[in-house]
Amino acid sequence: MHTLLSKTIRHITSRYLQSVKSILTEDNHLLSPVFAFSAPFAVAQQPILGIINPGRTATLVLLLIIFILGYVFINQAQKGKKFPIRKIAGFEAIKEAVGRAVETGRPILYTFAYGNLYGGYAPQFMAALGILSYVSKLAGQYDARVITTFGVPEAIPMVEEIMREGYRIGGRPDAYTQNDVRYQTTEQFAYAAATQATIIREKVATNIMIGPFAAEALIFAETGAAAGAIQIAGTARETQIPFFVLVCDYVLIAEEMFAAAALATGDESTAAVLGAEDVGKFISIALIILGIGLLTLLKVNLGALLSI
Amino acid sequence: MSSTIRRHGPYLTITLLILFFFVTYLFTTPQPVQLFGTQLVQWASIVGYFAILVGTIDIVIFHIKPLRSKESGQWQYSAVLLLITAIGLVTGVTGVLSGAGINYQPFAWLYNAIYVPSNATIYAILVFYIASASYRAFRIKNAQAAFLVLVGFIIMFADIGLGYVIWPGFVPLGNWINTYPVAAAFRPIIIGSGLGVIITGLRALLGRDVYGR
Amino acid sequence: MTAAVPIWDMFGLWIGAALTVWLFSFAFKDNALYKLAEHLFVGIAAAYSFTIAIDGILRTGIAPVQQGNILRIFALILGCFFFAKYFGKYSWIARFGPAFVIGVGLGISVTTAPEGFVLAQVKSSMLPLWTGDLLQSLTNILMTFIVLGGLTYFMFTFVPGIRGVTKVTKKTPASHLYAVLVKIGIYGMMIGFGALFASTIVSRVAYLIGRLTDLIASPEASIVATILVIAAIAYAYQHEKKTAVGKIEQKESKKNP
Amino acid sequence: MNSIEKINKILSNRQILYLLLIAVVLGIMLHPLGIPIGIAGQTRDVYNYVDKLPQNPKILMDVHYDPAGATELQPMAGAFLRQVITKSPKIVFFTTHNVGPIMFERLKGYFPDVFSQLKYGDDYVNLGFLPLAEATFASIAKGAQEFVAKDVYGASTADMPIFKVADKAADFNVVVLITTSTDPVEYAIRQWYTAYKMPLLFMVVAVIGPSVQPFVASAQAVGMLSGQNAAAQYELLLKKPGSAVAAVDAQSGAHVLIMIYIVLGNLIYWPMRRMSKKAGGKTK
Repeated sequence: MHTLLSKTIRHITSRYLQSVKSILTEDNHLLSPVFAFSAPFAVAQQPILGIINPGRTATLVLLLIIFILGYVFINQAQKGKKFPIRKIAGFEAIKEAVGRAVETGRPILYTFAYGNLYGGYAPQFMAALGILSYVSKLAGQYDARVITTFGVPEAIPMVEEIMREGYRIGGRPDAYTQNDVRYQTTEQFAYAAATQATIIREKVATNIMIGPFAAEALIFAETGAAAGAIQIAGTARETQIPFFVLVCDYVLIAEEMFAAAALATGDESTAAVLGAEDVGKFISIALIILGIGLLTLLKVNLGALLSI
Repeated sequence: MSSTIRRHGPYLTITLLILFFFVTYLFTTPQPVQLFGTQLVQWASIVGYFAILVGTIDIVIFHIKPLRSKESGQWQYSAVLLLITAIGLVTGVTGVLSGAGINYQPFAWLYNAIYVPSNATIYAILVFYIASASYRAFRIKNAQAAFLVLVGFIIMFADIGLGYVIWPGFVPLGNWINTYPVAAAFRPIIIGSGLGVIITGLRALLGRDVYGR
Repeated sequence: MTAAVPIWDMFGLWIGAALTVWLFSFAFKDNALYKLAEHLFVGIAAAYSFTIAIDGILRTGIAPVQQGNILRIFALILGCFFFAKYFGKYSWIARFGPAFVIGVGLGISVTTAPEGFVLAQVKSSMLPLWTGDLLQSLTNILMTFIVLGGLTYFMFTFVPGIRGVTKVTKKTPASHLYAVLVKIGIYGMMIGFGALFASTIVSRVAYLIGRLTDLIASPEASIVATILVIAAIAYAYQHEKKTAVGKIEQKESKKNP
Repeated sequence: MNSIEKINKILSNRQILYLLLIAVVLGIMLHPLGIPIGIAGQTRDVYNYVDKLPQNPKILMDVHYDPAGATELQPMAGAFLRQVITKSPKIVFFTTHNVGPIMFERLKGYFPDVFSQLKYGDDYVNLGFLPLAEATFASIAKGAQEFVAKDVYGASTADMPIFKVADKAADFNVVVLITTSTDPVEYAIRQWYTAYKMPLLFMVVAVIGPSVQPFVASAQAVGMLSGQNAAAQYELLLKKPGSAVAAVDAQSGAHVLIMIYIVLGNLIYWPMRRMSKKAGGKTK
């Protein structure tokens, strides 16, 4: 192996090095890599007001704004205030997708990745479970079969509960079978292979994939497309979104899945929390516009203020 | 009393820990408090090993079931899996206890012969999926897709040597796209995920579902 | 011992090559050898993870206690809570282990995310729209619009026109601006996704190159393994025809030619 | 069935495409073409940054990759070590990927020229596998030696000279994160850059490159190498071509095959869409 590799390297090197010489002297930046704020900001050395750690005032202010607003919004929501959520195409498509399964008489596959509930992906799993409750209710109403595959051991009892409840609300409590709740280990590719086999063997009509998928995203999406299933996908792992965008019929891009979960569960406090998050984005937009304005017109640096 | 601890204990633990780090990170605190914070993060990190142990045990339990019920077409594989796990555990734990660690020769042979090539191959399968997905999905169905395909092609040409031969400008153009528009495109997602973390923290502070119920 | 090593090394190479070919065969058709290879992989992975975790606990948990860092014993106790889930009566204890991990994890991420993920990104989005250099200025303007558009796209509740869902919505300047920004946001993201897709191809091809490099190293083993896997795939096709699923498939394909 | 449908059937036959792909990559690997490589600005930035590091730089390195990612990342790690070795560095290695310890041994075996110049315990140390958690990153920053009592070989870290100069966040001149996943990138941004302003240098697989770009653009990281092509460019800048340079020709071949398939797919897509519209069918 080493001889082959070194032979290859020697073969190419001789040709490369000729071109390298010229390349080395060129600058291949289209632009110089200098940003307005590429240099680290000067950080204050003394505690602010005597108690706040230097450089962390802006963090404190932002955290307090969102915490307080979030708390107020949740309280308002519990008192009956509505926080309407904008239309989300991927969410609305779920009805159509369930309908497709009913028409063809073939099952719906709902899968939500693998992992555990105490890592950073817990919110995505919880969103996936929220949307599952909606799907299982629809399936109960319209007489469709849902197969759930996943690799989250702690979620097994929750999924069973959600499915049973969904069929019960839909009026067909007897439609629930334990066999349709399939936990397939936390090992990435064991889970991937098992879910892929499920897509093929059960000839699913609808393939709903919502969760923090990693490399297996493409495997499921491709297999589902080959099986001719209508596909809805959602993930907040940005590295997998392109495949879903290209291969699937509807995609919940990043945070859309949390909004869809709020719509699916109808839980007003979840919607209220989304409202608080929107305030955060609104603050970001306002700061950016203000910062640009000050910088372009007055050459004043707002970024420095945020670094206190 | 004990039922109160059972139900509210975990949530209270989470709330108290978040408050502790909120205070110690943002405000000046005495040295002993800081040192206690260091202890806490060290413990939380080490506990991660135990989570791995539990995950392994779960996999073994998962494969004992088909072996017991002689599930057709599966139990033989489960048997193979349990056998290789047992061999691996015996050699591995022997190595660790003898002080040689994971470089204990029989264990090293096992992972070099089985684990390393399998791990690399199972990801390499994806090249086939991305190739067929490219043919079927990389289609200019509308303006958005056209945009995606165009950028994809420029980056592809910038990534490979052939692009440089066709037009040397592909390299700086690709570099420009990567450093400026692509950075801008993912920025809202990052800001969103940062806000998401804050919101999760708020929900946890209020004792709402972070995990389980 | 010295004589035994090359034999074992050879054996290891053969197994490695066989597993590589068998796992690759999955892309062509699910077959018995793939399943065998997959279960071997998962089995050894489980054993490996277990071993390395035990090793880690010894190095970072038990060794410090022996060296006098008594407080570290709390880490071990918290870790042992995880096992409570296998003992029905005490399974409630098992929730304290994850609770501690979640608490610390959120505690340190909630405090650092505002600056690291929000404010830093906001700060570097404050670009001067005119720098004196045309290309740089246009780049800054482009970036600004993409960022603002993306942020607008990810707003869900405070959106112009949303409260008039039931009524006929009137086009206001705000809703026009919103629509334009959302459109820019979508196109901006398409740039990102296009780049991501192209980059992914680089990675996946690199994996293939890595595997083929190893296969070339042991050509005999690769060829034998390939012949075996072709046989296994052929068997899988034959077997499928005999089974019920295969028969149904054949019937359906006759029905709908 | 008309001719277009026939062509589509052949092109969408996965098995044929897969075999073609293997044939192209294998063929070019056995008979390299020697296509020149252009060097991207981002790679040169990294090279220049490392070049400007002071003498005796203290370096923290997270070897977070598995055998699959090694094809892309091992050449980068090796090239970085080769560039920095002239400054007689002090390097603390650890890994948050469970296969990391194996990959470190392979890295060591693959670049003996580097490691023969370093003395274990004085110039470098390997802390072994630590769980992938945000707390791990925070713990390392607060003091690596106190956190890990014994190194990967079971030796006590307490009396290793390297930890006298490279232990806490403030000691390190640069942190190199070699990773296949975005998780450690996020943890590093939060626990290392935000909390301690440690200079981060990312070496990532191409898959996650673009999604890490905003951190580089906002100067939260000093630079990034993304993918096998960047590894090859880095090797060329060092004038020490290695396995990444050897692989770029096969990359070109595979890319061209995939691009041809994409173009053909689009050429076929439009007539087929027209046909199915005429037939009154729904397109998908």
